[in-house]
Amino acid sequence: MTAVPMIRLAGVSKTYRLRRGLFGPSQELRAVHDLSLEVARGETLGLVGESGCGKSTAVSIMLGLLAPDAGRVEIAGQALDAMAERDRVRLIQPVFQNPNAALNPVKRIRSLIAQPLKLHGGSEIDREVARAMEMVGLPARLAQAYPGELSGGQRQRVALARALVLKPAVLICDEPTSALDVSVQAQIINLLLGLRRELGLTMVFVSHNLAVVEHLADRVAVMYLGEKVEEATTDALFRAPRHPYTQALLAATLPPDPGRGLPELRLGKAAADPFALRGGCLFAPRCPVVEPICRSQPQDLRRVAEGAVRCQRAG
Amino acid sequence: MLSFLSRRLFVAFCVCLTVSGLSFALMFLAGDPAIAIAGSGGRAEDAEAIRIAYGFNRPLLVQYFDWITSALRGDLGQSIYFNIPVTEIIASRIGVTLTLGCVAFVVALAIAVPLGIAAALGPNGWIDRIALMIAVSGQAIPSFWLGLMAIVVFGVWYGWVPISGAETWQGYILPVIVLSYYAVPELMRITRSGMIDVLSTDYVRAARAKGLPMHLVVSRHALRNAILPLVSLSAVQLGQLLSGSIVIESVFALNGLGRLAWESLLRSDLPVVQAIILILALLYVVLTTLADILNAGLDPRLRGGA
Amino acid sequence: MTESLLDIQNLRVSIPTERGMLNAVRGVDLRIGRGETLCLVGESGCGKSLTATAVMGLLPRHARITCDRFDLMGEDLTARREAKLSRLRGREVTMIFQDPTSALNPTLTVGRQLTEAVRRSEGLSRAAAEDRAVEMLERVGISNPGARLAQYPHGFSGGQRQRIMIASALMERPRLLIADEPTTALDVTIQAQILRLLKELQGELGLSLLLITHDLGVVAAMASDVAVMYAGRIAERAAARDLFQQPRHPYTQGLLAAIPVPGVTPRGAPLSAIPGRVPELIGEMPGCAFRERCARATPACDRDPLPRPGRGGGFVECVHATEAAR
Amino acid sequence: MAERTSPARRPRALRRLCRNSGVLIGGGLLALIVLIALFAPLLAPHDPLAQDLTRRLLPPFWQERSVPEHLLGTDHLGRDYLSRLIYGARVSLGVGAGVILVSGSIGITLGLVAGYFGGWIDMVISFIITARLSLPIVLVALAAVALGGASLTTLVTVLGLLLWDRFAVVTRAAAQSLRHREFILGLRALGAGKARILFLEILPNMQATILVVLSLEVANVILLEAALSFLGLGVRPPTPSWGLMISEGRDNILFDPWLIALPGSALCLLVLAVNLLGDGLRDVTGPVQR
Repeated sequence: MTAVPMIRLAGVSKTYRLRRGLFGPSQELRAVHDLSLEVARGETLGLVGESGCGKSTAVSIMLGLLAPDAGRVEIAGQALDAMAERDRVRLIQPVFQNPNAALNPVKRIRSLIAQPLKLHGGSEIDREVARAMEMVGLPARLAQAYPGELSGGQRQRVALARALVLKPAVLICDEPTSALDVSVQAQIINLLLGLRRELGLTMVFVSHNLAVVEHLADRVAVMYLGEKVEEATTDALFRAPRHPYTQALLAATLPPDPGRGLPELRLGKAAADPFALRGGCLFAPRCPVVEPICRSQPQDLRRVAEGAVRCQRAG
Repeated sequence: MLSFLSRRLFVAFCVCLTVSGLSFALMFLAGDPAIAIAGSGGRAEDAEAIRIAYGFNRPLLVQYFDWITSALRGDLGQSIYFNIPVTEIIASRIGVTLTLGCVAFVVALAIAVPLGIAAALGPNGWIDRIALMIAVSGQAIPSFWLGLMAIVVFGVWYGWVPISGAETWQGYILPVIVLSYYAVPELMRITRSGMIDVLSTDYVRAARAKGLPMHLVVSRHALRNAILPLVSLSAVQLGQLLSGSIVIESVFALNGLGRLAWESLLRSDLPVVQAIILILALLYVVLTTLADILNAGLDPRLRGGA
Repeated sequence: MTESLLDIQNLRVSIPTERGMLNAVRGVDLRIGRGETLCLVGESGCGKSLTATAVMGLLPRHARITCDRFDLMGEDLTARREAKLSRLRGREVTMIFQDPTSALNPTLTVGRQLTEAVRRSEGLSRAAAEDRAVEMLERVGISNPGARLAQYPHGFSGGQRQRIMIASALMERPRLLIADEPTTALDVTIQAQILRLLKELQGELGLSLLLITHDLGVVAAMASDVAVMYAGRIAERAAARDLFQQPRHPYTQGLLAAIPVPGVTPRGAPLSAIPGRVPELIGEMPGCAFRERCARATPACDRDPLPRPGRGGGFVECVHATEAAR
Repeated sequence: MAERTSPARRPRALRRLCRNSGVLIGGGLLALIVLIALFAPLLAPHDPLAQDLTRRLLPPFWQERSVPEHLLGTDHLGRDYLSRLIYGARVSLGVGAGVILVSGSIGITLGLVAGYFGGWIDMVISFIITARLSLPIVLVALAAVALGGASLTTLVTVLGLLLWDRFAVVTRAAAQSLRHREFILGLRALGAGKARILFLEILPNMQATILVVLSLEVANVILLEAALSFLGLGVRPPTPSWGLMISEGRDNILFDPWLIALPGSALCLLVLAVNLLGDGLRDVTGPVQR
């Protein structure tokens, strides 16, 4: 990695203290633990994992919306917390999952897309908004419409236009297609592919749908209960997954092909419980190839070929 | 369950403390209470005498602690007008207010809950429309006006009911009806909206999918969840009935706490007013705490038990 | 043709809304034989959930249902449906739902909810009913079920609650289970385990399964027969193998082409997306509902497409459907 | 899954507003009463305060001893009852609006801050709300007015400082639900300030809920003012207030029941109008809100 990575997370950790009631007992929830990631300019990193694995917390930290308890976050070589808001906003922008909740329902489309420019002193706002709408394939007549009048796919396009109108270098997509139907999802994926090429965007694509990640990402990092358990190039990860959890995830992803039938995961009856974190590997309670050492010793990340894996058994 | 209980009691204690502070501070709202007690005609010396007699010249905090400590011992000070311990007067009058408030509350519940459930089971049906009519009119008719009209119609024209005084139980009929009519709308609305929400949940549909007859689905699944918001609101509603009965007591000349407070205000008998506000507030805190504990009993999620 | 447990023809469901009459289901035929799994697949708003809820008779009061034929378990339900259905629900046909967080009554113990229906229908004593519940919980994969009976739903994970839902639905040994997107709200690894559980139970109990889903991957893994729904009608019905290898309706073909398949679809290449969006089903809608979005649309599509038969009872509602290989 | 397009927010909402019976009847009635209050000087045949002891307790026009000059008769001091009724509308609406302005702004601000920021701020404000709820409102208002001196301004300030709890509770709940919505995260990613998010983004989304609470609270205040005036500790005579008129008419309840029937019905009409408007708004905004 000679060039400075566009996004760099080093040893980032974040723990929430949940308190029940006025003076209730407080519980610790370790949302993200010792997360390190690097995304080169123009590269797309896929971030996969199931609910409770810390994806959304990682996204908030990358966007500068949430200060981590430990670790450093650098965007385009500059420390995120030291960066002035004006610069951060022009560097990195998000696109979220739920098209119904991503846009303020009482505002018209035109003012939603123009808002970033108004907030940060853009010039010729009308021209910029028209250009952004055209770039994401929105007919100009929708400018006066309200989010309520648009379909899910169209609303996601507005969210994209709003994120790109300040021409950021980095786009953080937090499950942008998960709430959409298959046919509409394909439209948004094609749009992202086009925009990435056209604007040279660096992207982090967060999803629990491995098929979509495989299609879009150059590298993939797999998260489990707040820890990165494996990272590799997309081809390497999909062809030869090393960590047992990644293998289970790949097997559990059902392709539209009746020949494959139902996978045999042997993950046992336990569920991924973030509160019951004992020493040793977090995946041990569900791991089909668990050994005594896995339960006692915490696993550290080992560099392997092009990526890394957090399991002392993995080849 | 214990941790929930202790937490809830601690909160209740803090609220009581704050409320006592507020009702104590009320005395000083009019500037110097001594002048208020001395009355408009009173000369400066009278006010000065009162100030010394009642110890208003001591620093505020000292007065407050003195008042609180004696209140804890059950001594809420001396009534200026009757010159006997406030607790005595209140004890003689509280019975009327409690009976009136509680009976009206029970009557209101007996009307509102079944009506709310029936309305929820048949949305936009004729029961639903009647329920809405009662709710809208119930909240629109001022209770004191309803009382007066009731006296004119039932007391004077038909003579079924004594016009005033609470010697016999008949004397309570009209006041209870008027007071409960004011409480029905809110209780009915919360039951109705609670039932409608619960009836659209998956576990009610799952219960029907299991073949349970409708009456069991409603009583065992829907009602058990719909009464949770109702319990909390009922406590608030009962508290308001007790403190709101002041208007009804003056219309029907029932000498309960409310009327006592009104008379004491006219006579600037502030210690009595202060004590009544404190007692009603404490009663409210007790009621809401009991409601929360009852709710925790009904809803395991609140108890924190697995 | 195996004996059919469910046979509905021309089912229509319409719901009055402020913006006019929403014809959510516009003439659907459904037939399920013993031990079969029929997947009703389609995107949001196609009417698949409403169809399933109509079969169970759980539609909201103001919904209007009409049908030419409604045979369930050999009984004709076109008349006095609610009375007959209330006897069949639980014993012969039952349903599970999508959201595990709201599928169990939070104020009742798991044991109570598992046993309440079976004690009524089969008059079992408390102990007998609880034994069956423990056996059922064991079967659906809940660890030490004996102790868990007295616990409340909020003590279980999403996947465990879905298992309890399945156990509860199967307590009275029904012959038909309707599952409305049972694994949509679950994580991928949990989904695979729940689907495997459903398949095993189906084999053991000779259960017929009507599975409602939007995920073609789930359809491929579970179905013997598939019905693809679009805008309130069944666009195409066929055996699972035929549908995936030889889709005949343009909408089915578009759906399959739009899904990225690791190792098959070239990475980073644009996917063939279906343009436009689902039409609003308000008021009457003559002709094929897919024609605005269909590449093969011609004026012939303005008239209601007649279902053209395919292999093994399958059919496709499209004038330009590709020919079925004999 | 992405749902189909829900009805548009602005144009269709307006059409639904006009078709909803509650809004039509309630709104119409309220507008009528407001107009009467505004044009009271033109509409009232006499000066509401002018006393004429020779014409005391004249009955309204539908009784035989009535006088055409005083359509609705006169009160115990010979003042024209119709004029007092008309001016009475001013007091009820004035107090209602004034109190709502005070209690609304307090309640909404507290609710927004508590709901959006959460944490210990939420705990403190929730504690204040609980403490305020436990105070017996009627009594405290009575005492405050009695001790603080009875003028319209003190009445409005006292009620304003007491009746903000429902606003706070509703706004806090709405703010809490909106706080985690993704468009708020998007705004924070855009570097929008907290005040902008609170007042320009979250508040507009609550218009409907706040309007519903506002109408119910106005009804509540009007009734409370009437009750206080009835108890002689609200509006001071000779200002014409419906509650006061009922109280004054109370002694002649046996022979001249119309003295309490007329102001009472006026009060009912106004509160009914406001309640109908409130219910209508709740129905209209219900589906869009969900």
